Amino acid sequence: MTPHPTVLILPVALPLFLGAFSLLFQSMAPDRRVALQRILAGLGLFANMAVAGFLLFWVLQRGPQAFQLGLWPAPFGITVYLDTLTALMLAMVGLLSLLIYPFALETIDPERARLGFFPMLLFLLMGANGAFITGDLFNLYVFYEVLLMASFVLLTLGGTPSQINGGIRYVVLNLMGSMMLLLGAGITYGTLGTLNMAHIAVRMAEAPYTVQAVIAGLLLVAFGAKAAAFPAFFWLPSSYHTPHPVVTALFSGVLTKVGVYSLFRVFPLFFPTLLATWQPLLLTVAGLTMVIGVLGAFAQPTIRRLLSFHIISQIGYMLMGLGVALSPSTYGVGFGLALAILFLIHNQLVKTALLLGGGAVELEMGTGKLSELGGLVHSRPLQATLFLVAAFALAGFPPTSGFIGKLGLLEVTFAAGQWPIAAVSVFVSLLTTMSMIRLWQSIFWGKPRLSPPPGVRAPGRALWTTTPSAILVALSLAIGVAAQPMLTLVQTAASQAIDRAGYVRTVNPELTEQDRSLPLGIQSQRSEKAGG
Amino acid sequence: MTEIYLRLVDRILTPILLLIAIFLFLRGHDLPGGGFIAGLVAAAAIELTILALGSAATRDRYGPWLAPLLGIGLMVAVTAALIGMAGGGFFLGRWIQFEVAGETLKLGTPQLFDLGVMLVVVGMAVTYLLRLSEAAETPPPSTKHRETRP
Amino acid sequence: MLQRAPSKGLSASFALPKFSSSAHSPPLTENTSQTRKNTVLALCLTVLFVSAPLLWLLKPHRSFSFGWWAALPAAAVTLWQTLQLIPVGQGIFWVERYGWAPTLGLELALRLDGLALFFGLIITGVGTCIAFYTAHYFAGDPRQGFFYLLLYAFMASMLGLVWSDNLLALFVFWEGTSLTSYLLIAFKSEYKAAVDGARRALIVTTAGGLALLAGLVLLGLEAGTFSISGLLATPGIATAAVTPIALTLIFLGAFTKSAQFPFQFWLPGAMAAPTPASAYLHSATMVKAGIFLLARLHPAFSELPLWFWTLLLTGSFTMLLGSLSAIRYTDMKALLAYATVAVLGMLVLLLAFDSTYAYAAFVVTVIAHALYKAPLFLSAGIVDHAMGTRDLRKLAGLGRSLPLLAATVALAALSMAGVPPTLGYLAKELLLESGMKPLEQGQWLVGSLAYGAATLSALFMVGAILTLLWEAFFRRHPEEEGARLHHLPSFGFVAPALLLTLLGALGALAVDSVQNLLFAPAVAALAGEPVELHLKLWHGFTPVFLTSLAILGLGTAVFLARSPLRRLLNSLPAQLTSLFVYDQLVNALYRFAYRITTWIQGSPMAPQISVTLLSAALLVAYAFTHSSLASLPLLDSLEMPSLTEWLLCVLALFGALATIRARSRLSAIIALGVVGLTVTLFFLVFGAPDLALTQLLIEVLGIILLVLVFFRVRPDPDLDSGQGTSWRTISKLGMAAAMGFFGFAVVLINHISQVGESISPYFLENSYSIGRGSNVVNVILVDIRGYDTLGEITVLALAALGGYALLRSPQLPLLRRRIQMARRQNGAADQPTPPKTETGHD
Amino acid sequence: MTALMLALLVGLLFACGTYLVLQRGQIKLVLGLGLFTHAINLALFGTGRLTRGAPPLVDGETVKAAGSAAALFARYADPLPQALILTAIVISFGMTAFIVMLIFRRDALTGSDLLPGELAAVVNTADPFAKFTLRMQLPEAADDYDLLQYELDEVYDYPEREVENARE
Repeated sequence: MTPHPTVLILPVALPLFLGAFSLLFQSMAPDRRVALQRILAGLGLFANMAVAGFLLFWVLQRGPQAFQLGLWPAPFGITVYLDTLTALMLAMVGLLSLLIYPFALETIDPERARLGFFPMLLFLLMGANGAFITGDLFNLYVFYEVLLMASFVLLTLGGTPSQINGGIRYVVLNLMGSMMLLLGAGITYGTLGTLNMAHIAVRMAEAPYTVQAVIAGLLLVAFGAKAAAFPAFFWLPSSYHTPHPVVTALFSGVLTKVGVYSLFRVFPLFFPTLLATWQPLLLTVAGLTMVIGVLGAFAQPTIRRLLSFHIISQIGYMLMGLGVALSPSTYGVGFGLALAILFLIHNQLVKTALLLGGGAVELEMGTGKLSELGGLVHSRPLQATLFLVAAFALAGFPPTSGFIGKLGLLEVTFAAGQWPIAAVSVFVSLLTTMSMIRLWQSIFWGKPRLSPPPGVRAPGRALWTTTPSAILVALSLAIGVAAQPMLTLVQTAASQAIDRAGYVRTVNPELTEQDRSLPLGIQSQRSEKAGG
Repeated sequence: MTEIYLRLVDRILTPILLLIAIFLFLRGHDLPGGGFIAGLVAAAAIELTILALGSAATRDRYGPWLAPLLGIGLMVAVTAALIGMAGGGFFLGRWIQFEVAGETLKLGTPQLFDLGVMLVVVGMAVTYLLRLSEAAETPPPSTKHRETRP
Repeated sequence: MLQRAPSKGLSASFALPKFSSSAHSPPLTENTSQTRKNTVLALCLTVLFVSAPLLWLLKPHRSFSFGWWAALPAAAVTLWQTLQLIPVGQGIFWVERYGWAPTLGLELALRLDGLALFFGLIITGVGTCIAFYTAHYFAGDPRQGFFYLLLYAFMASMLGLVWSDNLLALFVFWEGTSLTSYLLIAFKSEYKAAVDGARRALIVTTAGGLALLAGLVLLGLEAGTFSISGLLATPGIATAAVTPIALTLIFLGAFTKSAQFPFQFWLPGAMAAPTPASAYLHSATMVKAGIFLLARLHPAFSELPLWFWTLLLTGSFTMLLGSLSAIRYTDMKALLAYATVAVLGMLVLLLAFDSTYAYAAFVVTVIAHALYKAPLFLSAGIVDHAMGTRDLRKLAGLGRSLPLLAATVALAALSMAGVPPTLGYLAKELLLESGMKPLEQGQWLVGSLAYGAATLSALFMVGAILTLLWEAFFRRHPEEEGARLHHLPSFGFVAPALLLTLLGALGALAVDSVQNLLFAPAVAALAGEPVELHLKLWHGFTPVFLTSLAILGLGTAVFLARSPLRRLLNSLPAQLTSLFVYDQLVNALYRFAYRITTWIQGSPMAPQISVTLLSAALLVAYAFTHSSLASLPLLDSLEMPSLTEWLLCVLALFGALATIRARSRLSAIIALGVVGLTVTLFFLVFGAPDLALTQLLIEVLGIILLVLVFFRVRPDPDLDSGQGTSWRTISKLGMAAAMGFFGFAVVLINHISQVGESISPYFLENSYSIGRGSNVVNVILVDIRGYDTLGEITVLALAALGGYALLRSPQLPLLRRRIQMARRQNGAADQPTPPKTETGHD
Repeated sequence: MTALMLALLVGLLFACGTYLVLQRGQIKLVLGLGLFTHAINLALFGTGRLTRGAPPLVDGETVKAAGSAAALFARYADPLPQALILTAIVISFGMTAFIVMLIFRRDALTGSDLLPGELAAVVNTADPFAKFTLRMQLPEAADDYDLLQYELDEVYDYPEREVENARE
């Protein structure tokens, strides 16, 4: 049975509805309200995961899907578009938020819960999902803002001085990014006369180089800033260590990845030629992102600061994959993108596991300062094991997902003849290992230096908080061991992502003609349907 | 003196502004106006009350409505969008037409959606204004190192 | 192919190839030699991998005779391998292939040829003894199970490494050995020495591993296959353009793993591992991985000068360095570790050559080393266990209290010193022989280098091992206060060492029967064709034998002169060691990282904003350099602006400048309001009443908001007055100019080129008929693009919630109270004790 | 030419906004962001066709009278950018309000009104690397110091020692 394409909107509508619903009880007694919001959030996250899983299954069966909101025909109304890449991202973000939920239940303080932590989870999810499935450039901007606003609130929830200070930087620098996105969308309309991404893809091919370059430049800065790529990453390390650890873990799996996803979505679709001509630029950005990120991690004194810098560093690998996405090589066009997607998924799993593990330590010991921690391996063997596997996965050791990603990217960059960036990635991989060893050794090895403050519940040992990490680590290992199915999956995703004709055809077959004139011939089926 | 003056303004202007808001809202689909503008005007009306009576009195007057306003607004908007799903499309307009005094009136989900927009705008603006006014009415915690530079 | 003159046939000669078909084609490919396909190799690996957690779960420290059980899986695999000696000797190999990530060329291909079997036998054979020994070493220790877990995981990785027939699978197992050895070295993780040693070992081997990976990928891509046998059979791979780079990278990998100069420094630090682990890692397995890899690739690349000279020079230098350093140390394990470095150098040196002497010497050295070094390490562990120390300065006269152990060590030492008739002697003979070979052929430089290095290093090895033997076991009085005997080791504790020693010492006597069964297949794999060996222990008073005698004599002299030698070596400046260089490098890296991060992240927000904005501006500027200014056809799409519009423009500009120049906050806010107002009017003029209304109302609300907040927020302290303002102002002005250009260009681009017409007419046409509203903007907002509006009001609602949360968050006094409470509760924990530096021995 | 004028105006607003944003002091930051918003709105406005004085209010008869969509488009202002700008205005209002609230909160917490870079040097959490000399310049804020000190505990005071720790 084919479901109605309206289900495509569920990843947005469901969290929004439940979030809005849980805001209805603002005048209720705080404790009861929080209890209700917890349940609603759990419900929403679970339902979202179910929907995302279903969508992934569906798209693998039936190929890409598109849906016109309000049945306004394609270039005029807003399109939502689902292909394997989108569905994978929906599923990953759904999974991460679902796994973070029990951790949040266990560790979030009543104050933050009262200030609306749980509805905000739903709104963040809505923003991310909306940014994933949209097929309209301006709509992408809107959902970026939803995501951003939800993240602002989550970041500053609780309002401690460090949160506020990090928050201001985060907000202002991200606003610069979304400003560029807005301008990019505006210019796209101004020059191409349309906002629908399929339509843009059609018309962008005819646009002169200058127009392409301006739009691409603006979008690159916008998405790059969101992804914390090289010159625009400052917001991340100044803010990620400040909120509650759950929030950091969630952010690491969602926020920067939305930026990376947008790059993956937009560049092969709009600028296939620029991917070749701008390859040096992209690879330089990728290399610098890697190096700066990992060097930053070297100098960090606390768990979450260190891990935050690693987020940046790993983004560089994904950009490297994007840089060689369309390079011809023995592996075929698009293989670089496939591996970048694989790396993205790997990074989401592993980074979240690390931040959850580190967050549990931080919550339990009352500090994340490496020089004060030590010797936890004996009291928390399970937690230590999970952290170790995740750390080595991040450093790219076999048999984890990190190895497959690293190996594949190395092969594909070598095959594309991009030796310098491959060398940089190898070097950064070494630095990552050094840094992860340092992190692991200072937390878990050596003599115990600090005993946990009295009266603190030990989240590190609770079932609710270790299970999510365990699942994440197990998934990472599973990808590493059963690599071929995953490779096939991301290859499908990449081949759909670079298939511009397929995208356009799915959105509206009549757009494929090279239209300089208004596509007014496309009359709406809406006029008949909407007649009631 | 100024207070009485403000009270008077509040008594007269606030209802007028609220009426204008409703008017702008209703005509919004055909003429300049609509949910945003109406919401902003309504917020301005409430701000006037805050200025005139202070935040506590304003809270007394609108209090029970304000807290869940955002939720209600969002719910209304989402519901309006979801109703459209019955016809096979998110945001699909559904309309009811009827004749009142010779005029064709049409009510539809877009207008319901617009109502949601208006409620959210009012809710947002008033949350800020009310809270900030409250804060402004209490003295800051420590004024010791307040600097005198203009 | 290989140059092979018929030798004068003293210790080795060649037989005719057994398979006539293999005379001219490489016989190692599956086409020519027989293969057997089954899952038995994978099964063996699985057995070892599964035993690891199984042994851990069995909680071995509770049972007394666990050693037998623990040795069982390794013994079984050894037994199976022993049974394969005959078929493999006949050129019948096991080959198995399992897909892993075939797209990436990664598959679990296993292939049991002579070399793999030879190394595999050593790995599991020594492993069996180690597993047995471990039960005694860790008797009653609850961490015994965990040690077995790591030990078996390591053993399985090592076995997988030598068995794999895929470059990437080999790398996977390679990294597996790195990881497990990291955990093994840091097994006593409370000790700083263990943790530091482990980290250094992992970092060095990972660095090499990554270089190796890059090299393997390059080779694989060049050859078009990642299969090792396929690679070796690829014609022209040795002369490909990429090969020198790939080989250099692979050398890096092999040399770091096998502790070649200048990477040998991690090996002594790795001695912090529990003794069974050190014995296993450094006699038979981990350090041999690099050697094994070189041996694997030898048939394809040995003709290259790069290969020859790199291996020759690195090997001989490492050999000298290791043997010279060994004598310096009084820690038994450190001494043995440096002796290991020397042997590893020897093996690398041997791999440089292309002669059957060298191959035979290589093979015999590998096994001889495994059979004497493992017992020596194990004995060091027993001494440590029994005496509580393994420092030679505190030991003496153990020969009397531990006679069996003393005999074991003495036998092993004889083998290490190369006294006939041990395997060590045979190995040394062959080594010298292969050094003699170039001399005979007139290659004086190479020959004298190899021969000289071999002689010198052998001599110092004799001195070192005699030192150990004498000082620990036979002299009467220790140099310092002697350690006391805690308890006698049981026979089971010593038995594994004794068994290995006996094999090593007496194995040479059975060389005739062993050589073609065990050595020949391995040599064949090295040579690339089947070989028959004729090794003999005794072949007259050749120059080589005389050199051997001289070595023993001079070695004794070195032993006698050990004290001044030690003093001399200890007086060398520490700056010369590669450990120092490494530490300096890492320090410099940290310092550099710290500085660059400070510079990047420590900056105030303004430069960070500038960078973000500037990157956009630069990209736009770049785009404009690619447009010809002649193509501006659309600029005059609208006629000249009217006076009102000019006025509005000027007013907006005035407002903006006033915002900058305003002296007080209120005036600045009002000036911003003026700008907003002109924007409103602008909208009104150009037919956007909805926009104008919204803008106006938002402006009003915004001003109220700003006034409310900034009425209360304390003003900025005057920070700008003072240093360096002029430069800052200039940079700000520059940024402003750049962004001004950016804005200008961004608007202009709309008019430079328009591809296709706007979709807007559709809205004008259909908003009334379909959307049922004549205000097109409103119809777009609530219907056509209502989804956008939905997102937008969500943003508003979230902003409201966020603002509410910020105002409702706990205020300062409350936070302060809490912090104080937390402090009081923590009390002592607030002041962390400074980390002490422990010097850990096991 | 009107387009050129608009471009000029947008450029100048951007320039002024940038200058303000780069100044120290949070009010200037907010005002600069306000100028940015105006600049962007005008830039978006410039992406459509500028039509003087004909708001896009089109009912059924007008559509019929005009005959074609192109004719309508020639006469009326472009409605799409207007809708986009409306959305953008409202969103940026929400953002500005939130930033203002952050500043308000920070003021309530720390009692000082420095820019993040400087404040971080005092509170030193967003910025472990900022120079510590600034702390000396603000003796008046001493009563908030136990809070600040708490935050300082989280990060390091002695960079050199931290390098050592990092090496460990």
